[in-house]
Amino acid sequence: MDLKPDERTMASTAEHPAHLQHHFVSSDQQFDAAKMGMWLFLITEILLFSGMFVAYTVYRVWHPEVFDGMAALLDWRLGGLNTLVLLASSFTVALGIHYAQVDNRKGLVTNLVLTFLFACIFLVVKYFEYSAKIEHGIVLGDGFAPHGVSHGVDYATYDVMFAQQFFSIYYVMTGIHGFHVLVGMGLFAWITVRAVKGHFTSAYYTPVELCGLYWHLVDIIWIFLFPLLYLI
Amino acid sequence: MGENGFWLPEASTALAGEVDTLFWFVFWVSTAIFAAVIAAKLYFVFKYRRRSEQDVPTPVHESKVLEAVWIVVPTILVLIVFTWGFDLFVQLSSAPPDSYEITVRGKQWAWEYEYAEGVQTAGDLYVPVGQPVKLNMSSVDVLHSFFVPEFRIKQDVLPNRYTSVWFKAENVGEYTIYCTEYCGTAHSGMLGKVVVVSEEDFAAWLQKQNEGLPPAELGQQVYNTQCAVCHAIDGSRKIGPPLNVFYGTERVFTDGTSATADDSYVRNSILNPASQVVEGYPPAMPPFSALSAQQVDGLVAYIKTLE
Amino acid sequence: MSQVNYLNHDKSLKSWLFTLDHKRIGIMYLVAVSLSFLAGGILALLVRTELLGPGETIMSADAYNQSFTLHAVLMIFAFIIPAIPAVMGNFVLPIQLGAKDVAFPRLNLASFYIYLAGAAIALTALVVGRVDGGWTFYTPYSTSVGDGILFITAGVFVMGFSSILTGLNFIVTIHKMRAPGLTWNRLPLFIWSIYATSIVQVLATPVIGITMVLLFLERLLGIGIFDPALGGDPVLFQHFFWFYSHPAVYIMILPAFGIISDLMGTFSRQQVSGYKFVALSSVAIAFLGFLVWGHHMFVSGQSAVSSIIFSLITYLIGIPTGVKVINWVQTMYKGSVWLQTPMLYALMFLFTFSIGGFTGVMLGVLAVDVHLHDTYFVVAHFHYVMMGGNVIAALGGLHYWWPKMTGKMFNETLGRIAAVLVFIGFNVTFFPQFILGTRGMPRRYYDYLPEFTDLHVLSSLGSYILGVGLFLILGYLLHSLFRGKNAPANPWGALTLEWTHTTTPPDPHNFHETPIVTRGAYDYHLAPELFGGDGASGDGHGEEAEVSVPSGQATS
Amino acid sequence: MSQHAEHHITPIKTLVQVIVALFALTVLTVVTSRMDLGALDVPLALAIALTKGALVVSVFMALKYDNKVNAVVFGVGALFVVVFLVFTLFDTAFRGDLSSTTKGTIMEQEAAEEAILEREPDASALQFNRSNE
Repeated sequence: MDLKPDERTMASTAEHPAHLQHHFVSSDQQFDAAKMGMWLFLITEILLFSGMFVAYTVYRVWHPEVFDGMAALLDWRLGGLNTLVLLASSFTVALGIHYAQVDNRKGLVTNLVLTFLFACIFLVVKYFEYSAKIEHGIVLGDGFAPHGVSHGVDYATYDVMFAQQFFSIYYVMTGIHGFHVLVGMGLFAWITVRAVKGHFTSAYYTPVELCGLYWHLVDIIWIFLFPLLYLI
Repeated sequence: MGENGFWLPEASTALAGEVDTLFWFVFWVSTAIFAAVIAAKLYFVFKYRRRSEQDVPTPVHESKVLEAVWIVVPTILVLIVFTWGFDLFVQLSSAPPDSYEITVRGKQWAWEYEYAEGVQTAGDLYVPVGQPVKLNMSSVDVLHSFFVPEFRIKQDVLPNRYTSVWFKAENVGEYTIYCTEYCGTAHSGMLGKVVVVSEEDFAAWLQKQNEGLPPAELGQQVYNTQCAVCHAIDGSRKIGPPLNVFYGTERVFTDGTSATADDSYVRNSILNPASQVVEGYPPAMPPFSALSAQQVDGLVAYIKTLE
Repeated sequence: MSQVNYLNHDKSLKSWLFTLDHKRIGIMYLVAVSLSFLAGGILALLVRTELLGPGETIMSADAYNQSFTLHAVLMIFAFIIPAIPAVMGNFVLPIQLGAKDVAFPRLNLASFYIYLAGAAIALTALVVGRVDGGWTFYTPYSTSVGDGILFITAGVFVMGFSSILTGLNFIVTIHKMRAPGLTWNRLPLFIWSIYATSIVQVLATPVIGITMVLLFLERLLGIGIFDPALGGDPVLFQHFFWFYSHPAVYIMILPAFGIISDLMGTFSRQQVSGYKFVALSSVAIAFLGFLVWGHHMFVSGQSAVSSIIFSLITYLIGIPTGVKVINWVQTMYKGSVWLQTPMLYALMFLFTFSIGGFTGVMLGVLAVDVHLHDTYFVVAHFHYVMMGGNVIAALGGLHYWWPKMTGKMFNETLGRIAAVLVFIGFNVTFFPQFILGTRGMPRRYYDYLPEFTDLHVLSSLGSYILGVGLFLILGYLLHSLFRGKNAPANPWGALTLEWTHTTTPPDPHNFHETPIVTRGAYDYHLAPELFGGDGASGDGHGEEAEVSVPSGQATS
Repeated sequence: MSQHAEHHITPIKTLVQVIVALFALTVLTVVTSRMDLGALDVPLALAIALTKGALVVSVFMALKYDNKVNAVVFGVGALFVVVFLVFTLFDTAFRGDLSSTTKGTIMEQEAAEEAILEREPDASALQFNRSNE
């Protein structure tokens, strides 16, 4: 009747692998639970962004001409480049998981490193985009006052009513997205180290899978941000 | 149907009476169902109370029919109530086209009113009895809400946007206006009164508001409410010409004629603007024949004071 | 009490602060949430005392405005939302499922500390500056006063994370960790309701997150999304706010439905009437709850089209809720109704929550709402739903699970006296507010016209009775910890796993071996052992449930 | 571990096909937005974005091969974004539908009045302005 705790756990750990936590019955249960948890987390992310998409739509419906005009200030070449970069990084993550599943550690590590690098490129491009705007008085909040001329664009002509709404939405959306990219880079640095140490096998690669799911979502958000902000 | 008094204040518009009828319908149906549920509850508690530990309950077969009744009957009831409430809501929201319009401004922490006749007041809102009154409302600072319990009307007042509410008071009397959207320290002090007076008293009240002032000040009030949209007084061009630089000058009209701007010219421009359109301006001004003689005199006096 | 249980297996402070045990986390939540309730309650008593007479009674207008605001913020974000899911859900849910813990124990501990951090940030607002205007933070008022709002929004944002993580954890736990044989149709209704609640938490809370971020930026930088002075739209803020805050009402009330279902079934010794309907309607209400937020905005200046749509859907959600009440009453039919303290709360709930529900229907009627909106009628309505619904159910649940949590029985006589005091105090406090509201008394008023004085005095007196009742509960529960009788494994003769398959208090790992479930949560006709009356004390280790009733309470 | 045998392993070939499609769609959306398609602009861009999103979700995130519960979770999340959007638009797109007050913001009305002034630059009418300078 009075089993000591360790006896009890011993009884059940007999054939348990190291990664299996005591309250799960099997690795599969643990993997499925983790993955479902991640999907639930992802929809909270989607709903977090949904607020911004709603704000965007409402103001766009009210002031279509303003939103149309303002998109011209965003460089579609840089936005397009970043889209390709993020898509490529999604691809490398998916490849990485593939290699984890077939126990190819080198393939996994290479692809994780590539993903990390793509994320860096994305943020560097973003940095140049931001600084070009801030220089001309297109900032988030109080100081908003477009001015100056560069590349034949007279920024002052963009100082119209409701232009601020567009750029507030632009900054908050891309800012929160950029923050997610930053977090993703942290995650990839962490799992790359673990992958190098050989923590992941075809039997256990849950963290890679979960970080991958997260990263794809960051990609999907951008897939929508790009046309909404830069193109239409 | 219940009596007003204990639950609801006096209903002072016809529409308020109709809202009350709906209120009492929902109230009594709810009370009846509530009483039945509580009675059943108490009866079951007593009838099936546990008498001993060995008390074995009888398994019950659920009746699908009963379950369906619980769903269908309330659905029908609420659809009736919805339709009824919807109909009244549309009436509450649509002011009759012949409404007498008053501009209302909410600000921390007072109500201000502006009448078409150029009268500006604050606090108490004078309205004629038996006449639909529409309030066009906006706020100069934060959200407010215009609430008159006896009229069963309420509408939030927003900054940078107009909202409206209307009522047709049936009885002469005074009714409290509350602000019902939290607006800061003195939110609970942001009260006012709707003073409903007879048609004649209302006209007299308006008259008195205007008369009480020297002509130039009355004119300034009228200018602020009626003219300022199109005419500047700092020499700048709006839709119409500015009013501070022309008195006594020679005016050239679109038909090629010209005249000196004197009292009668000003009067004519207000009451019959189309007859003398100044060159370079669109013939956009409507005749302001609703202004009283005092108001027009006031305007003339006011324009003379401008430089 | 010689056996090893979750309370005594390691008594160090560290073992509590870093515990991954869902039961200990639940107890820590209980302490934190109770403190929030205490603080919010004291503020409520101050507010009611101020309203004893028109004009200044005990505090200035600014102090009053801040008091009711903090009362609301504390009660809603720091108390009601975590109260049932985080306390009782954490403690009971894994055991009812036959699991050793929730799916993600570390996340569970993290969400507790995130909650504490959020509450601490929100309370910083007290020190830093004024926060008034109520828990709704309507712009542009909220963006135009005091820096306190920055802390409150940050605090709410952080507490939201805690809520999301708890909900996520429970959904996965319910999906993936049920014991063998515990099919969806056999789940206790408490689990069903926590499941529905968790869905709302996961779907709605992120939106308050982004709303708080935008509000924070609007106040800090002026981004022009919500501030009309910059071309923003204050009504849009209200949409954002209520997209979360209306479903949040269901975060508050759905777990209460679950507790009431468990109590009605257990204390009537009867299958809960319409089990499937009650279970599935919880989930349906969770989803429909997202489609009605605009009924808070009938007079806000939103379009009439949306008012009409929101009003219609509001009725649709009222129906399943109403049918649930009828089901609970029907559950007693031909049962064996045992009037112990937890059951008294369940019966009280049927009374107060029904009033809350019916007045909710009145508020959903478009034309009637125009008159009642933002008056004391609304105040009374949501206190009947939140307090008369959630808090009364939480008290019932606390009394029900207290023996399991602490291993001690509370004093039944005092329990009943307190229940009566709470019932009387509650109704005397809030019923007069319905009348105040229909007569036109607006809410959030520091001062009022003399004709409202009598009803306000009555309401304040009621609040004191309510206060006495609640302090009495606190007193005898604390007393029972030290002087209470030891509780048997299954004092109430319930059929769910936390009573039948584990000791009191539970083992650190909940079960010695994974239970195998062979009957539904309320299948009393499959549990003849309950009615033998042999009085033997169950140890909770057996496959067969053994039940006893403490001798002092057998006759009632 | 034998349990993992059932995990779906997406072939590299499929992954490559998808990334190629994604790149192509990106080019397509840029190209179509550069040509002025009028009313089609927005729906087309959204349709392309949705297609790209669907590809990423179903193949890269392997939702197509995953436990159905996760697909339901994702679907519900997406559904509620639509609910949020549509129900908010019920208000914002119909603001002021029953009241006969002006529908836009006061700010816009004032701007419109100013715009009328700017549209009347008639030299002979500028005498008043000049006299003021």
